[in-house]
Amino acid sequence: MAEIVSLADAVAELVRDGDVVALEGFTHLIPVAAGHEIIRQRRRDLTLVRMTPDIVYDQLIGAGCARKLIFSWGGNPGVGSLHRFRDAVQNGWPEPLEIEEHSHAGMANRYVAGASGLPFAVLRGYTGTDLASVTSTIKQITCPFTGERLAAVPAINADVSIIHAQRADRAGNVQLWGLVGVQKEAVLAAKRSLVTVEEVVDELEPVDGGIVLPSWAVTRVAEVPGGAHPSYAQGYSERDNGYYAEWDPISRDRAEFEKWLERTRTTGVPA
Amino acid sequence: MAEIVSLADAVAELVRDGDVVALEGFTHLIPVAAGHEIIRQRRRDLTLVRMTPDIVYDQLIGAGCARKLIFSWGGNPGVGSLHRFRDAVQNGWPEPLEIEEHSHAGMANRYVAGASGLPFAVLRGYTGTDLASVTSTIKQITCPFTGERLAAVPAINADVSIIHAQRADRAGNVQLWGLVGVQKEAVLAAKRSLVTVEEVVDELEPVDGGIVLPSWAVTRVAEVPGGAHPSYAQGYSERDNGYYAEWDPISRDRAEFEKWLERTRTTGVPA
Amino acid sequence: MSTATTELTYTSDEMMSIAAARALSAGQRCFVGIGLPSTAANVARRSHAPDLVLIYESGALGAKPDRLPASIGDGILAETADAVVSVPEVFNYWLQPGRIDVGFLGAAQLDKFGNINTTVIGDDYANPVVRLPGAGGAPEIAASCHEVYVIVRQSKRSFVDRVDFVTSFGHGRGNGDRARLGLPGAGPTLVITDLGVYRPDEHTSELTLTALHPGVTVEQVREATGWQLRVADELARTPAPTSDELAVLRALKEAS
Amino acid sequence: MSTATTELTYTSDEMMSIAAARALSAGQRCFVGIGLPSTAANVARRSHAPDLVLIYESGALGAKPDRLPASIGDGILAETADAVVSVPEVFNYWLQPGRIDVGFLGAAQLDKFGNINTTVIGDDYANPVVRLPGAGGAPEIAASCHEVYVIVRQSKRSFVDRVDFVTSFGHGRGNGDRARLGLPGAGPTLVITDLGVYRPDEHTSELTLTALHPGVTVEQVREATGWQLRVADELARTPAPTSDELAVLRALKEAS
Repeated sequence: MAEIVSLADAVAELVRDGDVVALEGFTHLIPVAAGHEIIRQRRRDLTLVRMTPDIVYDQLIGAGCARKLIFSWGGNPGVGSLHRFRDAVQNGWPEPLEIEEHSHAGMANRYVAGASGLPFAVLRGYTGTDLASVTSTIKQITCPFTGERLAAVPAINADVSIIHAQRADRAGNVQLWGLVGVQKEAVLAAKRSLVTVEEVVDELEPVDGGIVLPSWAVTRVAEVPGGAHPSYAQGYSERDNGYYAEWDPISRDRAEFEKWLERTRTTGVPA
Repeated sequence: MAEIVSLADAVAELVRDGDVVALEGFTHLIPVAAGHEIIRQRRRDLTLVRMTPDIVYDQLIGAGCARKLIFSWGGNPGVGSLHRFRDAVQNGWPEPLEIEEHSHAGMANRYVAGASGLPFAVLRGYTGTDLASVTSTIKQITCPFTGERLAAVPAINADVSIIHAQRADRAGNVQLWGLVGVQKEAVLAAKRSLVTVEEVVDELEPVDGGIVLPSWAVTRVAEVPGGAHPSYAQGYSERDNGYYAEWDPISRDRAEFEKWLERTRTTGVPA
Repeated sequence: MSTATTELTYTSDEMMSIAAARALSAGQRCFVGIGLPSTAANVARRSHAPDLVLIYESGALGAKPDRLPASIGDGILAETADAVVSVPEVFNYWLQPGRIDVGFLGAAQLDKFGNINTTVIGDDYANPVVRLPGAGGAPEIAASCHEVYVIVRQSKRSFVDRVDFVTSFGHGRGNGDRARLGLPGAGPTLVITDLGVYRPDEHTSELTLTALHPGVTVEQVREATGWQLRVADELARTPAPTSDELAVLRALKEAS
Repeated sequence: MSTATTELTYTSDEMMSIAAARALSAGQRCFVGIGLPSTAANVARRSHAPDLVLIYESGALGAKPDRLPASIGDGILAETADAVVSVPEVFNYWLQPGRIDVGFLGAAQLDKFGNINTTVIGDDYANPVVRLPGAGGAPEIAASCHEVYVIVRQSKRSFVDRVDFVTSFGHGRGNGDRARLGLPGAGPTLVITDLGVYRPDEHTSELTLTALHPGVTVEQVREATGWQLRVADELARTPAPTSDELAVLRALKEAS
């Protein structure tokens, strides 16, 4: 059963140096506050997994938390590039970043395999692309019935997956709705999981299109209102498009970034 | 886009002698009226697919519509055996019935593969059982990353899948809720599909736990209130437990069954 | 058959259901088939294990029915569940990865190593003496749950030396067969019948009588067993149903 | 850059978006990326193709936004969709089996055979000159949709002889490469830039200029193309945006 704790306690307990960590949320419900807490707790050598690494991964990479990134699309949505990510890949700053690069279809299926307790997933993917030549976790497999060749990708089973959801009840059952992305799969695939929520309520009233993750499938829940900011939480808060735009000049400049990092580390309040 | 037609026209158009036909609905929302229409139109040599063949498949088998059954559990839920099914398997009456037998996990994954445009699915299944020795559509496959051996099953892509749902709108978008079983997968896996619905409405109001199949993923919709009887349609009608009990003596006796069959064929109204 | 105690009258089926209910512990996640397993699990949930998590293969996670569901697709399962998922999801995301503590299964035939047959009676699959319903979810429930409890009415026909067809793998021919096949769960660790309780021997995995229900003798049990039955050195006696237990069971049945 | 016609002033980006919108037909199912593809698809839906089905990789099937979504995960997509599904489902059940007519993609580099690069600029993947965002959904969109339309701002840097990295397969090196690889869709059948319109040659699959936007010359196009460009015998002229088209486009942008 998921225990309800503070965000700081949850990160301290669940995220360890060297872990494989997945923060998921497909543009909606991104667990940004949890990412900032990882930065504040100065985790190191993480393998960060995320289909769409965006600002919070740019921040984690710039802060030196990561040694590797597993992903399928890394950008500042609607704005442009992730400059801390670029600086790490192109210049090794603040340290070299190993990358393992897939397509969305491949990443989604890696989580599905992980959630399903299977070692790999099969898809029609990567055909003719150069991805298979640079990514060792893309292989081929032959259908035992038709002889057809398809792509195979290994399961992702993170040490800890972190997502943000709208609500949990006091027993730790988690409810989310709107675009739910790959969050259920990310949580079910992981050894441990943390869900930050907008609020803890007495009862989870049903919501159109809502899904529920039973308490027994989640390790820890932390109440973090606004924990997805600057992304949005449908029914609670809008996307802060200004933040995405303002991130660009900060990210472009190491000195500006370091000021941001210092602020984030010391104030305890995400800039 | 799904055209809205009568049940008789839909069956006449979509279901052909010799077809692979899947009627799905996991105890809930069983498309029984459509099955009776297939009996009335005297289709022959069908390969019938269904995870849980129950009364309506007993009837189709007894009526001589089927030459093969692909399934994972065949019984009269809460009552006992399917005697027409037994009679066909044990005595070849009214004609021999070939069977291809899986587990629920295997069948569900065969539909998933079919819906996904993949030739096969991988699962942890059948290990140590005798099913693999009697069913040629169970094979083994080796994980290209770990070397582990797993089960593989081929996709099911029926010529036509038939399901029953609560509602459709006039554009042919289909909405169902409650226990939704494997219906979405069955429809998406099939070359053609028919959805019978309790009612056609102007607008599909959202429903807790509801799913929508877009009109462009469905071939035909027919309005058939009570089309799931004696199973139930959540929000519309209850399960008719008496019918299940009363089926037992009819099914046990060829003469009783033939009376039922004659009634069904002539009246046009399912007994 | 009914058995009289000092105060209470109950059937051997009631004793069986209540014994099975007692085997379930608070907080367990239990994958439940319809019929005897569902009855037992719901009695447990409404007596000593209120937070028992019932999972039905129709896609209901954490169902809390206040009557016995008439079928695996009974609407009360969806209406009372913590979450409702598709059938592929229940097998792939919830059962297969080993998230379920106890799989509760019935059987048409059960053999001395806990293998289950629900497919055919007779040696020839193509020409069976009796065609049974088939596998359903059982093969993967038996493989993936941490433990399997089997509940079955006992007779020489159902309790056999070797099943005619292995629908669901128990302990094979014993002695580490499960581990050799790489099966993740422990397999059948408990069998409950209308006569008594059985557990696999820790060395050979052969089912061994460990408890007799009230009024039942070892003699009677042997007569209803199709192999040379082993009896535990310390043979227990199942406590008779309490009036509370019977009240819960009968209220559930009446509501249905 | 802006271009004057007799009455209307519009930018080359507006011309590009409107030309792309015109390419979409009523009733088509269109898999849409954010940015230029989303703009074009929404203009089409709000003008000549009101029943265009927009599918976003975030899981919105049949989204009907009344403003341009700010990101692929914009709430307006879920709120206006016919159905919202998970990300694995959108790729596995909807894209992969070939249910989508048109995949609308952008590109950082596009080569003369319609191959797309959104991964790295430079020859050394491990030490790129510029690290780009990566693949996203594009490789499988390019593989599985019946057709692919590419929309890209044209320059010698973006319109190259051979992409540095094949993120999404177009026509390979031409001449049946797609069929040889067993790719189900037809690949890029249309490329729309701020200068003109291109289609693959039916024999060689090499992109060929088939239409010029108003005021653009072949000379200008050649200067913005990194290979020896072929020009169709019958070179068309794109009609200028109508005031209605511009009104729809600008209303969408303003609402965002």
